[in-house]
Amino acid sequence: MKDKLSKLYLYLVFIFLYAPIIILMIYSFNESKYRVWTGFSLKWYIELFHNRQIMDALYNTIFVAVIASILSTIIGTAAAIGIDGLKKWQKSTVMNVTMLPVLNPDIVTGISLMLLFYIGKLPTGRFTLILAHMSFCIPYVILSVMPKLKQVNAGTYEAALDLGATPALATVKVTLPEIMPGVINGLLMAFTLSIDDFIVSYFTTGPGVENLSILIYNAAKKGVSPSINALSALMFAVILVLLIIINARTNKNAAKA
Amino acid sequence: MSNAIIKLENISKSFGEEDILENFSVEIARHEFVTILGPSGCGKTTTLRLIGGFELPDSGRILFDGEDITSLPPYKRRLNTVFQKYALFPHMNVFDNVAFGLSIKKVDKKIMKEKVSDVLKLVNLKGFENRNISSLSGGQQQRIAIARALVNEPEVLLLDEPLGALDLKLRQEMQLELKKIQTKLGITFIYVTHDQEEALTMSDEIIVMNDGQIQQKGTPVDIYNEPKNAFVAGFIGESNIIDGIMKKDLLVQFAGQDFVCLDSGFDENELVDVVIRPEDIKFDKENGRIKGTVQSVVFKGVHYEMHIRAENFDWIVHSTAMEPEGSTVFLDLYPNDIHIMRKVAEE
Amino acid sequence: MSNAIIKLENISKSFGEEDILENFSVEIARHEFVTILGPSGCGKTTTLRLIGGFELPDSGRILFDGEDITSLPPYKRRLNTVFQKYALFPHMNVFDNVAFGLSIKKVDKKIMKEKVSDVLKLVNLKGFENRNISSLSGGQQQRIAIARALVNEPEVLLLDEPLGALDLKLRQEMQLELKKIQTKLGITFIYVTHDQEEALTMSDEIIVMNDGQIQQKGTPVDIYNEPKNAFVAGFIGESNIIDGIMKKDLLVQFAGQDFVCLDSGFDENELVDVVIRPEDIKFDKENGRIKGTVQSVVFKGVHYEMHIRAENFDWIVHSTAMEPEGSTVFLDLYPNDIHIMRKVAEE
Amino acid sequence: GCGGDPKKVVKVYNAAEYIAEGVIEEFEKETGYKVVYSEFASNEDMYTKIKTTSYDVLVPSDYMIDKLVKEDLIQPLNYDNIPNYQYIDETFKSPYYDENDQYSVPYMWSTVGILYDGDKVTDEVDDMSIMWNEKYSGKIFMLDSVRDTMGMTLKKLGFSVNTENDSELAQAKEELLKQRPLILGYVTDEVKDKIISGEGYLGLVYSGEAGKAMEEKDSLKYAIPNNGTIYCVDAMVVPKSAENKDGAEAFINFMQRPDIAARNAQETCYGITNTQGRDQLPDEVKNNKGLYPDNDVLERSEMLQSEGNINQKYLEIWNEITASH
Amino acid sequence: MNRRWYSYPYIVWALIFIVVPLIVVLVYGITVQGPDGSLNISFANFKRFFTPVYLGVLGRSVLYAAISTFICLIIGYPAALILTSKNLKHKSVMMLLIVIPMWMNLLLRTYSWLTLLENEGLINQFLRFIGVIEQDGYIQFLYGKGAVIFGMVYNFLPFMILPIHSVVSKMDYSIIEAAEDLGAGKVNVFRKVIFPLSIPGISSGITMVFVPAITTFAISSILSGNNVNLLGNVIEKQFGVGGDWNFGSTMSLILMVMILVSLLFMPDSEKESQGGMML
Ligand SMILES: Nc1ncnc2c1ncn2[C@@H]1O[C@H](COP(=O)(O)OP(=O)(O)OP(=O)(O)O)[C@@H](O)[C@H]1O
Ligand SMILES: Nc1ncnc2c1ncn2[C@@H]1O[C@H](COP(=O)(O)OP(=O)(O)OP(=O)(O)O)[C@@H](O)[C@H]1O
Ligand SMILES: NCCCCNCCCN
Ligand SMILES: [Mg+2]
Ligand SMILES: [Mg+2]
Repeated sequence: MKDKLSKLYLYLVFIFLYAPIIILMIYSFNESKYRVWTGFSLKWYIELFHNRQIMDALYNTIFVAVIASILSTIIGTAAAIGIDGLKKWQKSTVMNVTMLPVLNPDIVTGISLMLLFYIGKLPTGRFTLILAHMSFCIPYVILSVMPKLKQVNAGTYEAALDLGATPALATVKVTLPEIMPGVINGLLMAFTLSIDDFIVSYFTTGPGVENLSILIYNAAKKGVSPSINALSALMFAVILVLLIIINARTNKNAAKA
Repeated sequence: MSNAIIKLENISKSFGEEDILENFSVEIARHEFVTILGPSGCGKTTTLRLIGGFELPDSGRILFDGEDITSLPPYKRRLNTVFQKYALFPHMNVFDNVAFGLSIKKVDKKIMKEKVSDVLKLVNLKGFENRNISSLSGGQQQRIAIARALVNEPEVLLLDEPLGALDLKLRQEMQLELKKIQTKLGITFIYVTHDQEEALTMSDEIIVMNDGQIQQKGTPVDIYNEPKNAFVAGFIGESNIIDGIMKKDLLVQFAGQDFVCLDSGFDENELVDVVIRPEDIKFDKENGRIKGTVQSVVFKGVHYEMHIRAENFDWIVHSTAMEPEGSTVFLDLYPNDIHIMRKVAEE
Repeated sequence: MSNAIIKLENISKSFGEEDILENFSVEIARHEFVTILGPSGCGKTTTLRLIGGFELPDSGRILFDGEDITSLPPYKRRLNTVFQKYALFPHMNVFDNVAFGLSIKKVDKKIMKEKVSDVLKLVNLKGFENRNISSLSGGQQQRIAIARALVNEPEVLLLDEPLGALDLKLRQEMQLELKKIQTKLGITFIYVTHDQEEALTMSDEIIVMNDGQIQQKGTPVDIYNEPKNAFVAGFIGESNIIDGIMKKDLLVQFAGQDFVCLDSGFDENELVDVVIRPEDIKFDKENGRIKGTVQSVVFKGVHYEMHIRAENFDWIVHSTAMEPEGSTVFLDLYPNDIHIMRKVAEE
Repeated sequence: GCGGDPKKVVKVYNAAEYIAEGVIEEFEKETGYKVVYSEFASNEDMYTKIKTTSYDVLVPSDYMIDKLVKEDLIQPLNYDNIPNYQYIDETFKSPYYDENDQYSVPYMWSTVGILYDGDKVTDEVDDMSIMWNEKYSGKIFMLDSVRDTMGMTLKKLGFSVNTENDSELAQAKEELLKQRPLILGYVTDEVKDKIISGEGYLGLVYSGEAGKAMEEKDSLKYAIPNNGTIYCVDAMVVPKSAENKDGAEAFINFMQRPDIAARNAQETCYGITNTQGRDQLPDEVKNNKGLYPDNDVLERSEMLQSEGNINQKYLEIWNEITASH
Repeated sequence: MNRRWYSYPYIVWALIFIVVPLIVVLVYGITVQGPDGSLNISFANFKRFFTPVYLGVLGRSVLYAAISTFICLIIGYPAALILTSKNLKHKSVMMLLIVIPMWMNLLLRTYSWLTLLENEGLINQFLRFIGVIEQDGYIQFLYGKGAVIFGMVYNFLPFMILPIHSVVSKMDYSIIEAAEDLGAGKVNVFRKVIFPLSIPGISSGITMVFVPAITTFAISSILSGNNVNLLGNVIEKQFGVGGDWNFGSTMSLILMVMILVSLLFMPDSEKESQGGMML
């Protein structure tokens, strides 16, 4: 009985979280461009693939997210390993600075980075977009790797040195595999933040380089194209399927171990 | 002494305010099984880590085969370590763990396979190559940690309480096995433990440490039978340590009686520690000169342990004969079971 | 039997496919220190958790003072548990940890303070009231866990390997202290361990378990001296266990010889396990009937441990006299040191 | 005839959804230029952006061009390269922001007006006071745009949309505060959705948005208040930092080719500035009095100006209005 | 042995991409722009902020963020607990289901609520259909502070559930058994053990919800029809139509200082635990 009640509660929470997403998916099949239902149609899905602007934005979004999240993961992971070896006060200082972009309003981050690029005479474009995304992704990677680093057995690193591995080799062959779950979590988080970001992107990108969020925000006032809804529905479905596959696989691996 | 493979010369080491080792010197002889024994926090691990290269001394030198290695990084030292908590690589299987050192040295695949297989045979884990680390029991993991070190054929093997986490039965088995391996391969073992029995069982030589200082260095029999001071005596095996007065050579007074002993060279009437092993005390109804009352009796399997109150001292007595709680008993001692020790200034 | 405070009647318990306990029955006598001893995974913790109410049996009954408590939740049972890993509340200080049970019962603040202070004195931690849990050493944490249980004045205290995580020296001290507390308060202790020495040292009664079944129940002396089967003999203390044939009552053949023994009631020529303690084997150059070669000698402090190969059997012998490695020796046995046991069907 | 360097790029920065489909591709095909096309959500966003980024063509609104001229951020055009300038309606020449027609070529224009559902609103819609009519309480939307909503209110009161007179501004504020209980909210172009779905009956909108909404639902109508409105011209300019002025001028010229101008106007529903192009529009569009009001209406109307601190002043009042909720 | 130098590239990075931009904001925040575009140190903008209008906005933002944080806690706490319960199957899938909504564009999700919540929206239509309300009646969900708080709760609920879940699921179960053993029933176990031990997760969750709630402007803009003006909206307007970056920076600085002060009360361990929240 109590179990049933808690399950019911959980389902209600899920309904709350998914109601608008389901509506969005349903309305991606709406014939009308507006939020009145006029009939079923696949036309937005078809239009989606002919819309050069959306396709370019999709490409930019994914390109920037992939590059920025990978680079962020590399720098952030190395940073986490290094920060772990700092003195207590240094560590605390660095961690406090690291928290700033997490807590800063996006608009402030965006404008201040834009000014930075301007002062640094960096022409804005995909490159600056990637730098900007890295600047808010790296802290999340660090925050994600740090706790894992705490859990790993410090002994294994020394053991590798003892067996003749140089510090660099020991880090790559021993420490890294051990903190991998945290690294992957950080990578996913960076990827998500990058995909979803609008404001920071808006101020740090250059001519002709729009991502999906910019497209959505710019168009928002005029009414978001249902093709974007269609794209979101597609992306959502892909993510869901991927996650279920990954989850099933990790479960299988866990069962094996 | 050319037989010393490792020499620590006047090593000092402190962490922050705390001095762990001060002017510490010791020599470790080649091919020996040397145990560093001491209570928790006395600096055993620190000593081992200095030898392994995981810590740098504040001052002093470390010599390996006569060569100064004080500031050589760990991966360049010709020795290997078995860590207290195994420190196996959890993401690798048994083979990859053991082969790690060889793969770093880029040893040929075939030779690597052979060596790993040989060393696994040595630690009695033949055929475990593809097993997952987490699927192994504690004892098996410990043996993998040993194999992982041995496969590199180090000249010196450092072992930091390698059996600390195992249960009694397994610990005893592993003690024998380790000793066998050391004898067979002739590698110098530097073995850290705080378990006195373990030290006695395995070592050629024992270094008893306390507070960052060497208390005594010698063979197990020396140390057990001729402890240099009350600390060593108390730490190695259970002991009765009682205040005494050295009346003259070969005569000591304690427990209100004069006893003949084998020690000499003390000042007349010097205050001394008298150390007596619980198993050396005899019950003797007729001639026993120490009269006491049995306070408690505990069955220990091989013997009974009795606490016997006599005047102001609680004697611990081990005996296969049991005297019931509350009964009055008479104890006596043979001269060669009485060990006289100079009092240590502090403590 | 009205003296039984706890009775398990035909308890069965399985996890998934695995049967842990099958038709398990046992009685625990009031005021006794009862130890459940057995190898890892034999079901000790499960038994304790059933008594504590943390698991429900699949079938069978649990009686407390004659009253059925099989399905009573833990917080309604008049007993307390000391958990293996302490399970102290990390967010409370020592006082609040110890006072937890009392505060649940809404005991008056002043009385609570007194009781906590008393029980802290009992475990030798007077004045630790305001200390943070994480600032305590392992031994101190363990004692707080005990105090937290004791302060509720339970009629039965369950202890699950309470000393497992402590080092040897500390473990020995705590054993004595626990025994003292139990004697003083007269509470029934049900104590789980896999350490044989610990069981012998502390218990009034030992229940030896294996594979979810009781192997033997009796006093430490009974169990050590008269093990019922080879499992018990091997598990309690080191033993030589050798195959023998019972020629007739009082005569057994093993190691190629006939030996007089004290056992009878076996079939003629029945195959039996002969169990001999290492310390019961005598060296006897003249009359010794078992001829062997010393394989290894280890100094153990009180005695030497020697492995002696004779025909096809490796004898473990403990003796204060040392025979050098490689020498030929002759061993003999007294009839009362030979223990004959029926072979167990499986294993 | 105007074949530029085939590899050269023209970077265009335009408002969102403000060009007909396929026009850019056609320009690229005809001229060989490659267009890098970006969109902005508001003039202010664009202004922020261009301080650090170089574009070749911008399409800001009137008041923003005024600001860009004053801050010396845009450059004079070579009208010889823009022959289609000849088709620009005289009404849009010599505006206040570019009195000498040096810097800009008008793109499209719009008015602010009232979009309403003729089936629901029975009263005649010819005045801003309908937006204060309690009969339609809970069915009215105003614009989430400080200057437009304030401006239309000032207009209702008979003041200039660019007034800096404190007492006039205070009256407008009072008027808006009075209106707050009647309205559902201040929204931008999503008002289309709201009126189409019946969520609201009346909404203040830009004419182009009204045009698009009316295409969706027949009962929708658009009206411009009798005492005038705000009208707005978006024009094409070339910033000082442009790297390809020739390409920029080619693009501007192309956008004012009559057929192209007509296509843009028809698709976006905004007002055309090209006389020849207007002729090519379908009748129902070019004769729509809402989208193409008579000149007298325009004469009573004003463009927004952003002299000095005026935006700050209006925003402060806006904050006071919204703070009352 | 020390690998601290692995952090040096990042430290350089952080100086350039975190510290320098913040200095830029600081410089703008404590200056005003002269007519010629020059920056002059002045605290006029601080004075301007500390007037009833802006303090009102600040107060309202803090209040709404606090209310929605509290509601997130009330809704999220039980959910987090249920997600750790022994009897629940497919726990990791459930956790993913909590995370996934965050992978969709916030704006799209929020607009999507309009379809449901408008006066003529699906929910009102449904209520009319089942006769709960009259044919042309409606319940007004949107256009007010309720809608804003609703939107905040909706968007930030996962940020509350995840850290609490991660703390509670790491909790040693034997501690709960120990409490039961000492006589604590369900209520006392919760009150005296589970709840106090989950406080680090709660405070982490509170930060993760409160901070974005206090800086949001899209949610309030869409769901209240701009009826509710929050600090995020006011800052955004200064960088936009207001064009006064200095005042915008001043407000950002004030906001940041508020957040940083609250950060000082958060132990380091918690800052680090926030990273583990995602999966
Ligand atoms: N990295 C360190 N920083 C500060 N203090 C340290 C450090 N390593 C060791 N110590 C201190 O040095 C002293 C000696 O430590 P060490 O580890 O050598 O003891 P040990 O003899 O190995 O003890 P145990 O038997 O408990 O392992 C202890 O007081 C310990 O607290
Ligand atoms: N919750 C559980 N689910 C499944 N199997 C369990 C569970 N608890 C115990 N077991 C299994 O039951 C058996 C007995 O476990 P138990 O914990 O009682 O052993 P034990 O005698 O206490 O061992 P140890 O000395 O290692 O603590 C083991 O095989 C164990 O794996
Ligand atoms: N989508 C935005 C990602 C940028 C990360 N910054 C988080 C700041 C929260 N206010
Ligand atoms: Mg140590
Ligand atoms: Mg157990």
